[in-house]
Amino acid sequence: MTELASRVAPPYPPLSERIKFYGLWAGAVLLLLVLPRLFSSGSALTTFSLIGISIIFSLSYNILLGQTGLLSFGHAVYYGLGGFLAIHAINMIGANKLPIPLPFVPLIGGMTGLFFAVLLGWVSTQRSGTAFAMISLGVAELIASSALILRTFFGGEAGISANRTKLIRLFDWNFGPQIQIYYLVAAWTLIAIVAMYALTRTPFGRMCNAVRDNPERVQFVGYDPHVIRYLAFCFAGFFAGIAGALAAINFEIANAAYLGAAQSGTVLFSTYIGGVGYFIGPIVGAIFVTVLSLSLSDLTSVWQLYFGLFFIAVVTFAPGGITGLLMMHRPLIKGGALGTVLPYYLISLVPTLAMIAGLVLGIETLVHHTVNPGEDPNIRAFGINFNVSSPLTWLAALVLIVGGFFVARKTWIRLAQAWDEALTAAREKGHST
Amino acid sequence: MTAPAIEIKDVQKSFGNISIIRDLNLSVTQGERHALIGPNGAGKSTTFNLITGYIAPTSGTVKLRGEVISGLRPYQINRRGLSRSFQVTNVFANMSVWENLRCAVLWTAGHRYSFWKNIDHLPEVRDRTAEILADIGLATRRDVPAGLLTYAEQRALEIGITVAGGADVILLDEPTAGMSHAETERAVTLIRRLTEGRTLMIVEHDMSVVFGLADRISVLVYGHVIATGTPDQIRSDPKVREAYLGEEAA
Amino acid sequence: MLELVVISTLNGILFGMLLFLMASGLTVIFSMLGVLNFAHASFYMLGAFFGFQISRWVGFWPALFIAPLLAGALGAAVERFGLRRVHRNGHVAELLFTFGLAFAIEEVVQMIWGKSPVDFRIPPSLDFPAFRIFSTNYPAYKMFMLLVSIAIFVGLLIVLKKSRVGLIVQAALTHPHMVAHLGHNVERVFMLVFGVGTALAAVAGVIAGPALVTQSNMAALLGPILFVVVVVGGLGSLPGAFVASLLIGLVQTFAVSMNGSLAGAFGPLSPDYAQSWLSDIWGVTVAQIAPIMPYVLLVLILIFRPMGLLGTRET
Amino acid sequence: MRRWMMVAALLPMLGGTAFAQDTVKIGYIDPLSGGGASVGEVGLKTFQFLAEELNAKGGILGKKVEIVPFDNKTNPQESLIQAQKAIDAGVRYITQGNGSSVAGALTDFITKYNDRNPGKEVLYFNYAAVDPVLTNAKCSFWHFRWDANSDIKMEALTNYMKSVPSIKKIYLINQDYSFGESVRSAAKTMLKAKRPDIQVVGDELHPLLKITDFAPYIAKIKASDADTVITGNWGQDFALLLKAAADAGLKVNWYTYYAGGTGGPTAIKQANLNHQVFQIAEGIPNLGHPPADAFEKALRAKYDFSLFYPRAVNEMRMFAAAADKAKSLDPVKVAAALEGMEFEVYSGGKGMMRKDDHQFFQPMYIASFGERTEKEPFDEEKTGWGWRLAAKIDTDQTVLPTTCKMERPN
Repeated sequence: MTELASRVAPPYPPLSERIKFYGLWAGAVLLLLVLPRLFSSGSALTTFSLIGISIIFSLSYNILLGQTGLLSFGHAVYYGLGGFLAIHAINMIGANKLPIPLPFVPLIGGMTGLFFAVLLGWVSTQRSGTAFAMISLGVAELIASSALILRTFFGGEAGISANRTKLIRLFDWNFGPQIQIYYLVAAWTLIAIVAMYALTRTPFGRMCNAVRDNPERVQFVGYDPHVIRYLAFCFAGFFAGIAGALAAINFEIANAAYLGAAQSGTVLFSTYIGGVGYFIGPIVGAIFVTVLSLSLSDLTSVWQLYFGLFFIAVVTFAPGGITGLLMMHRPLIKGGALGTVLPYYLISLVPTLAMIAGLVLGIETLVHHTVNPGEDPNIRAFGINFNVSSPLTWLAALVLIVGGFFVARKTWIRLAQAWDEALTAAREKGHST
Repeated sequence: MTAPAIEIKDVQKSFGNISIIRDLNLSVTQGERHALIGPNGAGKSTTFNLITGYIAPTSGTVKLRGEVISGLRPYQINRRGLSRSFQVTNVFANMSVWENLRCAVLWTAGHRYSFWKNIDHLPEVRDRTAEILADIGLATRRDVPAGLLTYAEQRALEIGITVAGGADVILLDEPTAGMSHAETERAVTLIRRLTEGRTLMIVEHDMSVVFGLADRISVLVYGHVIATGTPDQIRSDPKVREAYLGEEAA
Repeated sequence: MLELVVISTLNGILFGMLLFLMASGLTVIFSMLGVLNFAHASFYMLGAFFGFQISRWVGFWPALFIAPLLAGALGAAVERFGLRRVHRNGHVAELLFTFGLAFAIEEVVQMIWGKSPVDFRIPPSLDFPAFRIFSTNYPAYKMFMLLVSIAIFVGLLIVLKKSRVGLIVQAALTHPHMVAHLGHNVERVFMLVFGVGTALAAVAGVIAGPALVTQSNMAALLGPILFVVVVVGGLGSLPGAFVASLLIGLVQTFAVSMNGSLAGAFGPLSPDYAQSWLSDIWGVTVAQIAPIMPYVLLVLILIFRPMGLLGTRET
Repeated sequence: MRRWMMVAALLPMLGGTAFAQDTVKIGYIDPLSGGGASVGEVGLKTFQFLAEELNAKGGILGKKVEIVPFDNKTNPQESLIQAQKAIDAGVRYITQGNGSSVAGALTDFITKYNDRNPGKEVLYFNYAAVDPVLTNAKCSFWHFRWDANSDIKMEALTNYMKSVPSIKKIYLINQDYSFGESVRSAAKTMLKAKRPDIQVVGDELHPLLKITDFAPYIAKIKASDADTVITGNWGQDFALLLKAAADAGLKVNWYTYYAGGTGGPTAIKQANLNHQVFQIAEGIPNLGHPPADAFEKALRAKYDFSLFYPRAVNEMRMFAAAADKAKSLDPVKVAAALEGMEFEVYSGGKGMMRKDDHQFFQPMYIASFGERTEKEPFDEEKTGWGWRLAAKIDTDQTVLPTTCKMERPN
């Protein structure tokens, strides 16, 4: 290395940073190991497995959206095809007694995703922007419709099922119990996260960012943006295939819903809500959206409404997603200015929560009146009892919404001011990021 | 005798019925600094776009060191050793200055689309990027996102990206546009240093820059080169005086 | 044979015009604001339910005017207080905003009108067969639908070509960035456009509601077909959307009327292939794949002619 | 009340397992949001009504019956998650009906679950998924079906049709998925065997819930000169098909599976097809069977819908009877008691849960929908029109052989 580079180039991270970095990964491994000891019920394990699958799927989607700037409406195609091939593979391996244990089946899904991405990607990635989005939409509709027509392969709308325990055993595990599936998914999730993280730190990964920022200029530093988009598409397809195969292993069934628009929409949601600008964003989003979609429908019958309102709120107030919102605080923490903002947070929290509570109260009472008229007016929503026929409830809802809003708005303005001051103070100390 | 760095022969370009470039003939010899001047709308940027493959000529050929490059895609031309900057700043706005320059170094360093190498562990890329960074004087701004740089800094980065790949034919499109006098002087020094030993073709409106920097000048009027020569020849060329300098004098 | 051709053509045109009726608002919004408005179908549904409710109180004809006005006002409000804020966060944010909106609207409609279909009837004044061809009746209501479609097409064209606002919109359709720099009150124009677009969706809803099924899932069932119309027609082109609607209507209708399959053309496969994926492909009839034809068209158009049939700029 | 589950659903996340039970929990897994919600909600309320009926008589073996709703959004994967949640919440009996894809996934899941968790078995009561495969190739000891599968319905329907001489040309139009496919193939083979003189002049499959304009299909039916149409269509595909037929002035008789489904009667009335639409079902209002009439009245007094699921009544009452017979709520014992059990069904007459495949057989009724006489007291969906009995098919006329090779637990 030249003397100049050691002076000008970004320094290699010191040992302490590297320890922190590897410590983080080690911590993640440890967490994944102990998680099932803390939460051992069947549905907790299922939830964790689904979160892991969703993490891989969302990260693969972010290779397209966050890193290469490609908005896809059809990413589930590669997820689904990976799932179908995995199911067929399990059946075939089981029937022919091939010496392939279950943990390697996700690789088959990945290769399937890769294969179809290689096949369909070249024409899809010729253009970026809306044209790409619309092609992905068209292709997704075509494949999803074909899934219902080609019954032998896709099993019609009933799908294809398999028995994952019929494969040769590895370490004497038959992968029947959910806990074993959890460890399988956890291991693959770790592998996939490491692989996709490593990918962002390669020349190709950086050129993806360059294509996202400015495809025109990329051409004038020697790269063909189409090739970069295509490669990114293939990688995304590969990891989506792995996720699909894991889902197929988890459910022991693959059907047309894997390929559908809803699945493609969900991954777009998770990724964006988590934050496309950060590697960790989709992970946060996957955890959040999976838990939300699994539990919200138990809490209220109009979960779709809350879901919709929540997404509207996120895209309006937190364009960087949840991660973006958290990362905003980094300069403040580094500059030691967080303490000056915190009180304002607490102050605005009270009326904001009041407003949200009022909104929920209003919605739930309204729902009760329109959906279940004439039933017991004492209902329980979000674990709180109240009487919907009492005018007091209506009044309380109204007061909470209107009063909460006006007070909250005042506190938000104060909060924004405090925030700006704190940020300026932090910047002056030289912590801009 | 070596082939000219760039040779444009009988190039026509029309959009619909409007012909922008007519019978364009231009030759830039290797190692010279060649300025392309002309009134607004003469087709200077279009000429750059034709050379760099951004648009294809309706007819005629463009050669780079004797090889025909017209009809090739921009990245193919770039890989043959021709690089350009843009009139409007055109950097990777969300990436840091360091990342910007490194992206420009990768292809010629032979790393292409490689997805198996850690980008931080490529010593020759690191050295070359550091060199350019120091050259354009942005070492202290290394980690700032390009979109947050000042205008002059962005222009410097723009030139840095253009030369970072080591192309031996450099095209600069109005590199000093919108700069103050002092900034312009610094930019000219920078250009002079960075293009040492390479072929430079430059479009510029600032005549002091043109006449101070260029070995030869071509004058483009209505998509047609009306004169080519040394600064002195151009100064005294009556056609140029009439068509261009004459206008300014009047 | 002639009978089937004539009737299929007629049906194709009628279906195409219904598509255009639904897509006309979207083409204006999508082309001008660049917003992939996934809530467009939701406004179409709102139009149907508003129309249903209002026609119960004051009759169908007043509803045909009041419902779109309401939906349009709602749309304008969404643009003013929601989308405008989101706009600076980029297109993906806008798209997700409309996604969220679609979710919320569907649930609100369910809360108010329930989950079952409502009994939204064709007005008695139009409930008779208009004419008869080859023993097939064509109801007057369908003719009315056709007329409204054409009226909207012609009306929009005139407004776009003749009025001042229309000229701004027209310019914005082809050069969206330029108009923003010209100092027109682009924000107000955008709000207006969004309002008009959603109002058009509501018109389609009021008219299609009685002819189809007015139910809280009607938005979701409509699917992304409207985007196909807009993109195939070409961004910024109203005539393009018109032609694309007709094309899709005709292609789909004629495909339905055909029974051909590979098996029909080349004879059945040998029994070795029975129950294999090959026999699936072999046995599929043209009629079966008719509804996915629009998507084939979409992909082909985007690959070979990215600006769409009559478009002026690339998507 | 589905809000019962609100907090309970989060508990399993914290590691809770089944606790001592003073209630019998029946997990109801069906769509409660999204496109299928209108159907799922009617089913839920029907089951809750039936639970109240049982509780009023002291519950099952003295324990209170509780219906615990789980929203599966008509998605098979989601159903499996919800089933897992239900099991964690102490549910040992699951009931589901909407969507054969969901049913297929659930049977598979429960069979494997019971196999892998001996002693914690779960039973699956299917009240409406009619894919024949569930009691044939994919049959399971843990699955019981109270609805007649689509082949049985076709057997009953064709047994009626063979006695109607005016039927000469039949057109088949069905949704392009496994149910539509089985309706179509069963119709073709059974008609050929029973009435070889009937011509099948058209055989159409169209995509599921994707068609907004049925006019081209109607044009084809018209061109084929058919006098009768058989369709398994439901929901929007049924309503739009009839409306398009009425618009074009198509005059045929319609033999259907789901004309009585949500929105169906409204569509028939709008299309003004007075007694031209027939439905095959295990029971309808207006049969004149007094206990059924009383039940119907009570249900309508409470909710704004009529009984669409007489099979759900059979299911719940029979479950109680089987538990009584087994003197236990252990699913394995209840399953054994249900096998081969005979039962007086809701609409009157004997029904039987066949041991070989766990398919319930019962009398079937063919009825047409239209204007009422005084003998038909009940109307549907406030249309003023109601069902009128056309024919009763006795249980023995509905029995079909099965290919099921039942694997019983040791």
